[in-house]
Amino acid sequence: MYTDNKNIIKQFPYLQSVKNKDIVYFDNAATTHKPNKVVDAICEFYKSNNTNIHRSTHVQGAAITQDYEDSRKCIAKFIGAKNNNEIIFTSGATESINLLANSYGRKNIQKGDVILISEIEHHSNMLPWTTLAKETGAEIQIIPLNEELMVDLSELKLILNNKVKIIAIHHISNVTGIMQNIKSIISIAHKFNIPVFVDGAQAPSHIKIDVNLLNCDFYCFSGHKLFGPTGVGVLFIKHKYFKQLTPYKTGGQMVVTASIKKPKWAEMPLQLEAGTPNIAGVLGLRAAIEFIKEYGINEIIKKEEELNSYMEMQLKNIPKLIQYGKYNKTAPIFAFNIKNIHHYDISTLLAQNNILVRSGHLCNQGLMNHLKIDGCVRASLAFYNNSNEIDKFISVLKKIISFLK
Amino acid sequence: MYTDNKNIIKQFPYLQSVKNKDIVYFDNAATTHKPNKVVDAICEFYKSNNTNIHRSTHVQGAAITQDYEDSRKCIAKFIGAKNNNEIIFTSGATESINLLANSYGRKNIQKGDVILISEIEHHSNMLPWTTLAKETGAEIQIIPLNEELMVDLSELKLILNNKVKIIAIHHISNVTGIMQNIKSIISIAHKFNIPVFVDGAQAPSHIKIDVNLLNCDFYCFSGHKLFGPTGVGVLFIKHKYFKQLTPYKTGGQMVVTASIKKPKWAEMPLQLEAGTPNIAGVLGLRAAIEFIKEYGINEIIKKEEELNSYMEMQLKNIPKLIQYGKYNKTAPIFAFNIKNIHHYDISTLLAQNNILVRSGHLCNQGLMNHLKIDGCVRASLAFYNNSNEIDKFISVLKKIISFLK
Amino acid sequence: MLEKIEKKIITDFSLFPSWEEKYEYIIELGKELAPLKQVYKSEKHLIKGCQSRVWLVCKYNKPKLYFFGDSDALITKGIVALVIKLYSQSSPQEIINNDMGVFSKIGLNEHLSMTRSNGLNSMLKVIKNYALKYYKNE
Amino acid sequence: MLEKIEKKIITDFSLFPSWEEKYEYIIELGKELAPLKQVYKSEKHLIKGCQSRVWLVCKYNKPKLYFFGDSDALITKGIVALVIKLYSQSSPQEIINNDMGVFSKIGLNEHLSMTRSNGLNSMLKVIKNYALKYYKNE
Ligand SMILES: Cc1ncc(COP(=O)(O)O)c(C=O)c1O
Ligand SMILES: Cc1ncc(COP(=O)(O)O)c(C=O)c1O
Repeated sequence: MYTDNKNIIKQFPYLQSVKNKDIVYFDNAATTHKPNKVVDAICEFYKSNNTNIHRSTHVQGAAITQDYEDSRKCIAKFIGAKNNNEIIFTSGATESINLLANSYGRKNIQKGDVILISEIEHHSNMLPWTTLAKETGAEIQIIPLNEELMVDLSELKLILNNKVKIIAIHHISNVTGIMQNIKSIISIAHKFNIPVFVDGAQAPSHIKIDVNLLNCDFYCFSGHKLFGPTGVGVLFIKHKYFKQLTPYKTGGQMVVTASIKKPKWAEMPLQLEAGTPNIAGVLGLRAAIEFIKEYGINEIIKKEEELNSYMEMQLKNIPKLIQYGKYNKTAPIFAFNIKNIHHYDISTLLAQNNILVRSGHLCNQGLMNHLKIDGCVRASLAFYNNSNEIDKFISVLKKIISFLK
Repeated sequence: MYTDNKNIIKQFPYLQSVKNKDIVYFDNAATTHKPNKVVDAICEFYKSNNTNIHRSTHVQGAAITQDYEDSRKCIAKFIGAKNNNEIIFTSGATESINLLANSYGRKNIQKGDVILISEIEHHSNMLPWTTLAKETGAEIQIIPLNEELMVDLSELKLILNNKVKIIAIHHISNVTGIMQNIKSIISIAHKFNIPVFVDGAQAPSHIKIDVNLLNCDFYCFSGHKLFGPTGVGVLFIKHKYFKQLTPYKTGGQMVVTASIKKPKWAEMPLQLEAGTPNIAGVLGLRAAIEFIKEYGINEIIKKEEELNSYMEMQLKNIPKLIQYGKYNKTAPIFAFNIKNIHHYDISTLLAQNNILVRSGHLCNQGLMNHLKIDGCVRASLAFYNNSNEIDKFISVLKKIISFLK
Repeated sequence: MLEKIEKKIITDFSLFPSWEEKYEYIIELGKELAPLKQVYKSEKHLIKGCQSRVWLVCKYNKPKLYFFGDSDALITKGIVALVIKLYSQSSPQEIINNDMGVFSKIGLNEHLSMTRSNGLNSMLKVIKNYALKYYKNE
Repeated sequence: MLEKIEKKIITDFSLFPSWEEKYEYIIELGKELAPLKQVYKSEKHLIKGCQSRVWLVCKYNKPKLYFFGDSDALITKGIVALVIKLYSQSSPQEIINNDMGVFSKIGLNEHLSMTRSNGLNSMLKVIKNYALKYYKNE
């Protein structure tokens, strides 16, 4: 099924496996596949270097500690962070956001303060903030959107004031692939001295991230959506906020003096990394990033632009198809419904035809409410997909529609 | 170096690797090695079954969701839990304890209440409770120990009353290998209706766990100390407490209706598993448990009893060696100092001789204070170690002592 | 009775070699399903754990249970119809004794029995619970 | 000056082919280290990030810096001695210009330069910070 570009398929064991040769995997916004490099890094760790990190007097432990810290450096560089210690390893984007809401939020947000989020956040970038609001007595306010599902910048200016204590917004939508104008949002927010958190879960597999250029205060993403392992994620915290944090989890490694009354916490970033971390996960994530660097993020962008325009063209030919978020699409993520047909029926029959997509509210009930739908079908592509697969998807989709009429 | 018993070495790639052939790995309390079965399970997932779980309409996603839930079942059975939904997947023991302290603790512990912990807990089973105490205004009280570092049961009875809201205690000490008399502690505590949390991080790789028999209310452990992957752990919560929990992290998967004012959380255990879990980690942990079942926990126990008595005998021959926690040792974990020699010097020179141990406070400053030392050397064995390695360890130790005099 | 229907359903499905035909048959069953009165389409009868909405209503007319239902997705509606065809007009006792294994035997690429999103498992749970409830009250 | 000492240390260590002998030499250096006055063994001079306790004291006697130190572990004390041997009596400028790479060149199985628990990196950081401080104030 897969036609090859730049031998890319060869590097992804899933795509190469005989078992999956008939599968069209258009569920990349849920999770991406892993190149050999990533699987090899994990295996090599377990098979020949396995040891725990921190405070060891043996070279083996020191070497893996070094690898772990080098991964931090590698990730800092990858997203344009200036200091390695601004990178905190978590178990995924969801934990990153919970960590931030607890560690930064509880200390800096009080009764009467305002937390700004958009109406169309993934549940993972909505619930930690609504929970924080409930706990602190702060208020959730909604960032106004324009008709193209983008933050309305002129409206945004109007609702900002010194009661707003943080803005939490996604970088790229997990439903529509639309990229928000983060740089402008941040520059407006900073005029009011409001820090901005960017949920980048869907971004770094599609675009170049530069937290320094964006000038954002907090940023996060998950390994498994970036060709890396499950169970590992990243939270970027700008250096200037280090003094405004409290520990999130407590336990081994994040403490210097473990006294009951007056514990002395370790410095950042270790302070926020309690317990044995997901060492294999971190090493796998580094491998994923090295893979991207070798392949080239610009290559990925070019490839995805092609996929985007080809898919757009093909979707136009499907009668009664309603696409959500057509404009400003950056990532090849396509959300749609077919008039009078339930999204569940479509995705089920696509799956029967070996085309894997996702359907339902896509963990974004806010966007569904905004669009006044109860769900939709989402086909999400990655750079390793190709036009043959799009052709197959379109022809099967047509068949299904006539089947279901 | 390794002599083989029951071909066990063959199943552990680390132990078999040429690179490590001269290494004596006595740092198993920090992390254990992984059998091929575990590494294979992780690879197979990434290489041919990779997909996200929950709410998918494709069979591939459903199959992995099933595998994930089967792992829960497998773990429930392994530790004797009656219901699969009493098993919550976390990122490790440290997170399990933080989860419990937050989800159960904050809802059920108030100002003036008492949290009982021992003086000799690993930091991961101390700091979450001292932090909870600080947040809620509850008080930390210390469980009295006898001279053998065991909870003094008759003293325990005396300090229990209806202000005590939870007891948190380790199962097996990460420093001494001593097993607490958990069953008795729990039966006493239950007379006062006090729930007991058991930190089992060091237990299931050495003994058979039966939470039902122990009758404990909460239990936890880490995958990586049980021949499984990093970044995965387990928290057992007895069914009867389900109504007394609040979500710990919020985000995708753990919510049914994501409303700002009145979110409706998913049922247990999903309610406590926000975001994409460490799928590969969970499948790897299941493989580790299957490995243990195949090898036989009784075999492991038998093997470790031999290692224990052989090591004890050999340590007796080292002059000026002070061993901590000689009695009631269950796991082959040995903590010691040599009079007038610093533990750092010993472990450094052991490492130069390819013998990997750990030294320092071992994330247990409480026990160090109790023993009035600032640290010690810890040699921690697993069932795949053998007497040849002990011989080498002892002879090198002797050499080092004379070298450092 | 229930056993007989079960066998018939398995035979019926075996007549359709391809999954397309099986699905077509399921959808057909859905279309033939008697419409559910609007009043029953309430929160109370909504079944959790389905991507599409499913309503299932139970009436007990001694000694038998009668089921009615609907869904907004076609395939799910077909599954509802299948479930009703199977269990409606059975006694609580019969339902309790049934292993509910028929769905894995009709050969839909494990689909129906595995994915949770179709709500089949939830429907079966609801039916079993009704049966248990009326069995106890008998 | 500093460069010369650096070269000498590298040569000294190259005379010992085995790591045992290197360690023996390090320990020897530690034993020869002038004892640190008890008043200096305070929290203020304690270096963080070491498994053993390390104290490092700096005196500035223009134009040179003088270091004094101690540790409760023998090997660490030897490292302290080595560090002092190297940097004491250098000017702030000299220290700032030094790449501190000598420790990876003396061939101790990467041990000294890699493991953090020995506190070498922390000691070097402290020394560099003293140098920077007095360099600025000059
Ligand atoms: C925009 C967005 N934010 C957050 C998340 C949560 O990521 P994870 O499930 O890896 O924690 C996702 C994943 O679906 C997402 O798309
Ligand atoms: C008794 C005990 N509790 C808790 C932990 C924390 O485990 P982890 O670091 O895997 O979270 C450990 C690990 O050292 C331990 O030995």
